[in-house]
Amino acid sequence: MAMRVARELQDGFYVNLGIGIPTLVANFVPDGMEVMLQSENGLLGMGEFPTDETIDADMINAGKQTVTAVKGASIFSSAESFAMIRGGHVDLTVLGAFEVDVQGNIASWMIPNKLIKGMGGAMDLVAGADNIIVTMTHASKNGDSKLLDTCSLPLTGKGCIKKVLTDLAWLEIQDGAFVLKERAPGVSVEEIKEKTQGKLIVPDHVPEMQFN
Amino acid sequence: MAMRVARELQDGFYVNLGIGIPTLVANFVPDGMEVMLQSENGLLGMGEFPTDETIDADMINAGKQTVTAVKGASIFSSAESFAMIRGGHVDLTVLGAFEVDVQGNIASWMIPNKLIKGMGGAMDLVAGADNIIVTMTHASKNGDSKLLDTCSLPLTGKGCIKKVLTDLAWLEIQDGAFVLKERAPGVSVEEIKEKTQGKLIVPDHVPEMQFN
Amino acid sequence: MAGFDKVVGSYEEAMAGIEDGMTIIAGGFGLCGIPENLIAEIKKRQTKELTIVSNNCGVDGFGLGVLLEDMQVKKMVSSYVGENALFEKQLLNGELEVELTPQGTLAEKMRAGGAGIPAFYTATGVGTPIAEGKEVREFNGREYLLEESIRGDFAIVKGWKADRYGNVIYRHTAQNFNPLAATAGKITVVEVEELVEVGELDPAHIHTPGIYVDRLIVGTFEKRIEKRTVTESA
Amino acid sequence: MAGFDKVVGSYEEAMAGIEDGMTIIAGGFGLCGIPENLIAEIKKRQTKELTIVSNNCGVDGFGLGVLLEDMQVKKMVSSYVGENALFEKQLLNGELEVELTPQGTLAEKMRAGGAGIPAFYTATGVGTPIAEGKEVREFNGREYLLEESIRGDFAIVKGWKADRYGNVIYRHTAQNFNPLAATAGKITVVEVEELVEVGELDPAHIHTPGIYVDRLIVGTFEKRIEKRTVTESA
Repeated sequence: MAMRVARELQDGFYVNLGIGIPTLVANFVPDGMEVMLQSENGLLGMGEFPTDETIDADMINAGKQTVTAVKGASIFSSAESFAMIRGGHVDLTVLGAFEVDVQGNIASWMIPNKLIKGMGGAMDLVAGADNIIVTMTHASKNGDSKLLDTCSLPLTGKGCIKKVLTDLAWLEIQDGAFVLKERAPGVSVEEIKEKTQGKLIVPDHVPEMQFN
Repeated sequence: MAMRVARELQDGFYVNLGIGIPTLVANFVPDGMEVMLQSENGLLGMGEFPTDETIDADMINAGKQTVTAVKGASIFSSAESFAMIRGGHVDLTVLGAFEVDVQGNIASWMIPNKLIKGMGGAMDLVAGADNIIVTMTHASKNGDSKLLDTCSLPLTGKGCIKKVLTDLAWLEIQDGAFVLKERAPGVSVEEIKEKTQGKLIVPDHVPEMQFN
Repeated sequence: MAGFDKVVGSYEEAMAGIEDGMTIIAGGFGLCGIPENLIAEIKKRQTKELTIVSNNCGVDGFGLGVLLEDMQVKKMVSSYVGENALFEKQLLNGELEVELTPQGTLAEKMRAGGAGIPAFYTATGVGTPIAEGKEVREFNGREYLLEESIRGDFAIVKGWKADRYGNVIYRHTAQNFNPLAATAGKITVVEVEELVEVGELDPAHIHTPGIYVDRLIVGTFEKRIEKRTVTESA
Repeated sequence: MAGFDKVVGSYEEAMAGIEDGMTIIAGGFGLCGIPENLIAEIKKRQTKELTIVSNNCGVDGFGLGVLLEDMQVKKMVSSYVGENALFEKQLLNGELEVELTPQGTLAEKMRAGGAGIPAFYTATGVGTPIAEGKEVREFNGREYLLEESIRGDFAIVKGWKADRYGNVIYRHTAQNFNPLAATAGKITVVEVEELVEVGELDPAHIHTPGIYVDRLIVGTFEKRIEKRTVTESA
């Protein structure tokens, strides 16, 4: 999945990667292309994890992991960081979700009757970005679809998602439907249909994903 | 007048001085007392004018005059500067006016049918400060009072002025009236009464101004 | 320049005046850049019924987490909480109230509080549970929420270096919410690692100008790491 | 790192895409920290019907004043104008429109524009002519005006030093409106005095992070002084 997301990168993109799968995207940036990672606690130009020698408690990312800064990085307050995010200056945001629906709604932070830990920066990220990729499994462990007609969980953002990448498919949300753009290698259109609860448009030809 | 204003200073005050008479206050800071001057273009800790040798086009005050910075100064953007002002962090603001009235209204930026150059930072200064001293002549050259029942000119701020210093008197605005607190040296209560159009309260004893 | 000397002699003096029921704004993100010793002083004082505005609530036994041990906190205003067991327990028991606020909105609420802006509009949270009871308004064809600013009776801040006038700089990402918190306290208390001479900090690179700072103290810090992540040394 | 190299080869390239009728946000206060050469390029191009958002409008023959000479400006959004005769003449003739905006509100409108905040409340201007047509609303017993944010088709900015990624620092009070303007342009163009190596600027002390900057050019500057005030040399 991270490899597929990497194909959406463009040279010179400022990118915010959520915690989990999105973080892995950094490992698949194509050769000759550079992206700069924004971390919403206040770092533009996040680098690799430090070594035991260079680790520094004052240098962390939004997931609270110890990190480094690349050459040319800048560090600023949380207000400045979210000015960048809210103001639409980040070129691409990649984050996980529990559910998305055909209206582009996303639910990613709260499961009623389970302990609520908070939304962190996710609501700001989905409200601020024009270009968001949601990465998640297509269905739950029980086989329940996460691509729905209407999100059942409380929302993180309304009408803000246009691109969804799952373990099965690459889909785009257009005019109240999921449009199936690509299949994951070896996955059939039938399986995707079966596991998509929301309205799905299947073009005549659905290519397999290509990776760089 | 600048000497009288200086008596209102306290050690450790952050002060914004308007253009003209207010600027002179800096020359009368009592010995052993330190104040720090804020200039709304983005300087906290304004120093003296530079010499021919140290003059620098990149170091000016809100009146566009070339200045210096004192040790311990800070320099910041206009948004940060007005965050300080609007947020009430400046301890004392001294500025000029055309008129003030018994409701604490101030008119200082616009004379209808004359060319309007703009309010600059004056509206922000009067809205943001709790502690403002207006310095002006008591009456115009024609003898028209500038201390009015109701300002005749378009306002700079509404209900924000409590202290007025003129060439004749020190007055405070309380409950819809000017209260005469001090007379300038050699000025009679009669003259002040005559030149004050707005409601004036004259206590039994009105001392002459004392200077440090 | 006694009037501008913000340095106080003890942590007791630094937090003098804190009272039950007050609102405290705290800098820090996770355990990074938190005012460790000011928090410890609040614990020592056993001040109760506090409303604490901070992005997170520390962990069990460290950071703001220690204030939970003796039930000092009435309410947390945060974007992400529950990294510690005691927090969860008190929340589930109804002993602790939480007002979840999106991280960017929280940062902006602090900045606005310090900047004399009582409220602002943001697209963040429209159509979500946090929009409940808030005005929604359209600008240029898009919906936005009205969010009100936050001020605190105290702001507690962790800086790196400061001079006696209270001019502060922060180190790396320990900056985070600290400069915002610093603007939003009726009384702003800053603890730093190092006191430098007045004039040593470049005026153009001061993160928090002294005008925002009421009290300053130099401390020593544990700087615990919450999620230690390393690559192999080369 | 071609994708992050913001440096362009000429002023022509720096202002490519500017069109009649656009809104341009300009940094600078008086003649201090103004993008002299970007303004000169706009004059050279004879782009017309411009709305210019800038605290001031330069002086006769220098700064934004030069754009008045050939009637390129339709409207100025400023806090203080009229330091030049041509400006007054065009204003009185009705050839030029002015929207006077309090200085702090203007700064905040730019910042809000860049920060995705469509509007905010401020006490500045309540009860004055600038409140006309604006919503007045009470928070905590005080009245505030609703002010909408500003964005520009272009922002033109004067920095001191920058690296190729567009990380910029400003010199002394030439900072003023520049970092705010830089956030609020659909296309932000920065001219600086000196290009430094990437990594040379301290990440914690960058005033404008490169994410806001689209084009960067190194220029030479006259830096005219508007009000020369000196004391006697010692």
